[in-house]
Amino acid sequence: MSRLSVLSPLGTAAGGIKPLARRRGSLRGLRIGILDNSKPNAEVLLGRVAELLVERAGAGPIALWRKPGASHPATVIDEVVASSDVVLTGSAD
Amino acid sequence: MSRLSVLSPLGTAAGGIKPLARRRGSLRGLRIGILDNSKPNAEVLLGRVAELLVERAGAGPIALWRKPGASHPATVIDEVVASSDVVLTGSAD
Amino acid sequence: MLGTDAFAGLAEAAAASLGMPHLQLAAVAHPIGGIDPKLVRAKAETVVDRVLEALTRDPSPPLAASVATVCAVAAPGDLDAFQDFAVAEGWSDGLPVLPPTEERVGRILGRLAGDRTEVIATLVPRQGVATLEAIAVNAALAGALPEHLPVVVAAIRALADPRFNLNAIQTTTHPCTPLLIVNGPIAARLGINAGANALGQGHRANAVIGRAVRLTLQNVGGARPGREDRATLGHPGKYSYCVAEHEAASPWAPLHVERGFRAAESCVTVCGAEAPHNVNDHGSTTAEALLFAIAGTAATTGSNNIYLGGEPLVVLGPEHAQTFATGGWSKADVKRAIWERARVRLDRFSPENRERFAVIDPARFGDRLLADEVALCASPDDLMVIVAGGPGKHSAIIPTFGATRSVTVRIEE
Amino acid sequence: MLGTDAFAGLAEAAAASLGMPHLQLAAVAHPIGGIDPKLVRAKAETVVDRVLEALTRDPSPPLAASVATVCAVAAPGDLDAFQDFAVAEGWSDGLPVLPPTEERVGRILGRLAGDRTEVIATLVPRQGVATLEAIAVNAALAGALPEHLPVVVAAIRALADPRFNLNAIQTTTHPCTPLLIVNGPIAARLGINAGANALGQGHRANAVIGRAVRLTLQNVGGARPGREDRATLGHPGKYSYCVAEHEAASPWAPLHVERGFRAAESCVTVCGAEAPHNVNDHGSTTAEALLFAIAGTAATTGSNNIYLGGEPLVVLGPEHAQTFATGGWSKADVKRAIWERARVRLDRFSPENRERFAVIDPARFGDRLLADEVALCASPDDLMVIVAGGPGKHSAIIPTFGATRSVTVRIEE
Repeated sequence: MSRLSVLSPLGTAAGGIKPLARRRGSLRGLRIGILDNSKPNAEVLLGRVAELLVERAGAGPIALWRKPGASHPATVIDEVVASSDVVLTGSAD
Repeated sequence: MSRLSVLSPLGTAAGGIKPLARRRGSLRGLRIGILDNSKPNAEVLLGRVAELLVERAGAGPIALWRKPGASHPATVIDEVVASSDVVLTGSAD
Repeated sequence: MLGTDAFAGLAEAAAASLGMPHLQLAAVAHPIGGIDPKLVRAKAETVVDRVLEALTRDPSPPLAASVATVCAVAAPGDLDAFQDFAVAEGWSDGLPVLPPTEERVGRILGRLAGDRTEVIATLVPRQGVATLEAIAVNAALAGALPEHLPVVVAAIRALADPRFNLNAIQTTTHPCTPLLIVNGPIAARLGINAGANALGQGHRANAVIGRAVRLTLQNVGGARPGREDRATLGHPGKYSYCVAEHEAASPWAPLHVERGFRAAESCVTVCGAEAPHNVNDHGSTTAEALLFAIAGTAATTGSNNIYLGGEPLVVLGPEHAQTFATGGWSKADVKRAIWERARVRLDRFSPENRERFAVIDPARFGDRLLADEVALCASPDDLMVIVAGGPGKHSAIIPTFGATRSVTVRIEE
Repeated sequence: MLGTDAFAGLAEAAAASLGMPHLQLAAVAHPIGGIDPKLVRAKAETVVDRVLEALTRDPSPPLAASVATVCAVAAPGDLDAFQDFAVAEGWSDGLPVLPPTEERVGRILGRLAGDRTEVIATLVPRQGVATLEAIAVNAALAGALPEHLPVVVAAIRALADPRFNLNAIQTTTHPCTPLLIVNGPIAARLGINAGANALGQGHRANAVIGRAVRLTLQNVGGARPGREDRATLGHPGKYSYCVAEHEAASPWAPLHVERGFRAAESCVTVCGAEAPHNVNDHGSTTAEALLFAIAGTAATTGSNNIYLGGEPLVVLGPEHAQTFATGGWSKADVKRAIWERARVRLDRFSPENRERFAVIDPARFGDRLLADEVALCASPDDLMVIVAGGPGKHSAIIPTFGATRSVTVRIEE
């Protein structure tokens, strides 16, 4: 079959790889931040997971922030980062 | 430029030409039927035209039928035809 | 025949399709409706002489009607030039079409090639003869594959059923077009999307089947946009509008089984449909609660259903459907509850519209108090309910043209 | 990062686009919303070990991200085989595409060919780099002509404005897509339909411009239906959604002039829009009367606007617009009157939704009586009003995604 040379419509994707924070071996005594994306029940899931991390791994205390709406970027990221050792957040529904 | 033979997507249209009723030279004394398509103000326009035909050409009497709704076929065609010499009707808005 | 200048083309096409291209039209300046009756009476003065002449003088006999057949036409071989040609001929919807060569049309017809002259339907307003071959030519333009043809043919058969009222759908100012709902095993076999983005783009079967039907209606049926197709605004489903019911995600019997077909039969249902109106409900967790958003989206004063009845369609997303099922509701329960809740108080209609529909439909609009409510259609059984879509908390209300009934036919393979 | 299995692909794409493909996702079974909170708490148990591991063990370093460039690819030369190829590669929307050969793309770029690497925008969620060339490749696929490219490029520029909130529009479960509204002299010059069937098919400029934007969003932006594009149902405007304002038929200043551009400038406005909801009103003959049907179509409990605000769009058919103008109403009068009338009583929302939005938007939903009403958006100025369409007594309400603002930019030629 004849071949045709065409240009890909995908273009280029920007950006490289960013390093993640080094993990510590244990969560004991680490401050847990929750960033609620404001979807229904997101706080319930994230909150319960945080409670379980306190119960099972000795983490804590827990602090909660909420995005102004699921469809808006969070405006409190710097504050969350400064006040937490680990952060739980959610994506989509 | 190279030519390509393709098939027309239009297909065939059914039906031939039907004869229309012979016109008489004058409307004097002829029964005018109005078939209102039930669009807003259709009856106003058709009725006024019929009145003017009575005034100016001595036509009359006038009788009125109405379609059950603009989007439905008329069910009274036979009755209209039997009771009228000429018929005024409307199409669309 | 009287009309307005804006609609003269449609009136002439209608007369021609009835074999009377020589029937004379007396046209007044558009519009007749929506203006003071005094102005309408004045317009009568402008046209009475023309009416008098048309009624007293025989028109010239028309030329023999030019009859188009499925004939071969010479077109440009270059693909870009072919697009220009298809647009100029009025064959296209504006998007790229693929050349309907004899070879491609033959491939789409496949084992039906021997029956290519079989008449499937005669399509109004043009009285166009939709043979298998004429349908296949439009399918070829649309980008359809051989396996899509049976669905397209079944849809054309359904559209010609008198209950569908195709002439009105083809020529109305209302924004409607046939929505195809596919049920049965053929949907999965052809990859007709019933899941995420089911009413959107991204799946070839949905895209090309819906478009093949639309191009057949435009080309064979003669509903050319802005000419015989009088849509004031239209809607983008007129490019293509085809969905499969998500039978696996539905708690209930699918649409075709409701209508007496076996689950293992494949069927297509056509509805003269508006675009979807979204129902966003992320908050409600019970059947009772979910009714608020669905009923409050369906009960409007702008859709044709509330005025003319017909069969509004409710497309429940699988998660909303599950909320009803978890509450133990049958599909009939859902229909009745929506019908009881989706109502509009009479004082929400303009006085002119109340007066007009009190004459047209006295049972629903006549002799009633302003605080009385009108339901969105005549009975709960007139509501159609299907399940489609992917994850998420959205459903859709799809109003219909009103003066039309949906038609379900079996897909012959 | 926590999520549900149904949305895992989107979460992973979002992390990758932020340069963190190695960020770990802990997924529970879909859904989280719309179910009893007790069930949600139980789901937390299923995922806590995974969270613990993700937070205490360093992930493997990722491979270098594979970077796609506008590179040449070998594709089948046969037109039908090319369609199969485009579908398999995920380049298509399901309808026929035209091969984006170097020669066709070069022709579309025209005198911009020298600037082909110019970056017009970076498109989320993929962080795809929309160079002039990448946009032109998608325009070539869509069937666009060289003269359409400036409109497509301007629309892409507008979509990348932060006020538009493209990431949400690209990935939401809501059925929305950019509607392009073209103003100024370019509309007539390119034949962009503003008249009969303006939101439907039949005009190449509307069809291919809207589609070129959609394919750019899908291919460069990485919003693949059912993957990153999470629309539950979507709507058919996702094939193509482009209209010109009918400036000649409007009694008022056109949209771009309202926004500070000169009438002689050509502009495109993008809105994150639902499909049109029809407003049928054949009966009303005064501005006051016409409000009933328009307000009663706009005020629903299912659209995002009533919950989240934003800018609902009213598309007035020319005859309805004339009814307002005959009554002496300005466009601002129309906006205020619709805003005052298009309201929903609080008792029409489910208790869960009332409770939810009393927290999210206390000013509109909190601490109020059940008989109080909520307006369809925050202020009359947020309503958008344009005139489009042909003869007929129809208008349309087009709700938007809510958490988005329309953006108007000048078309550079």
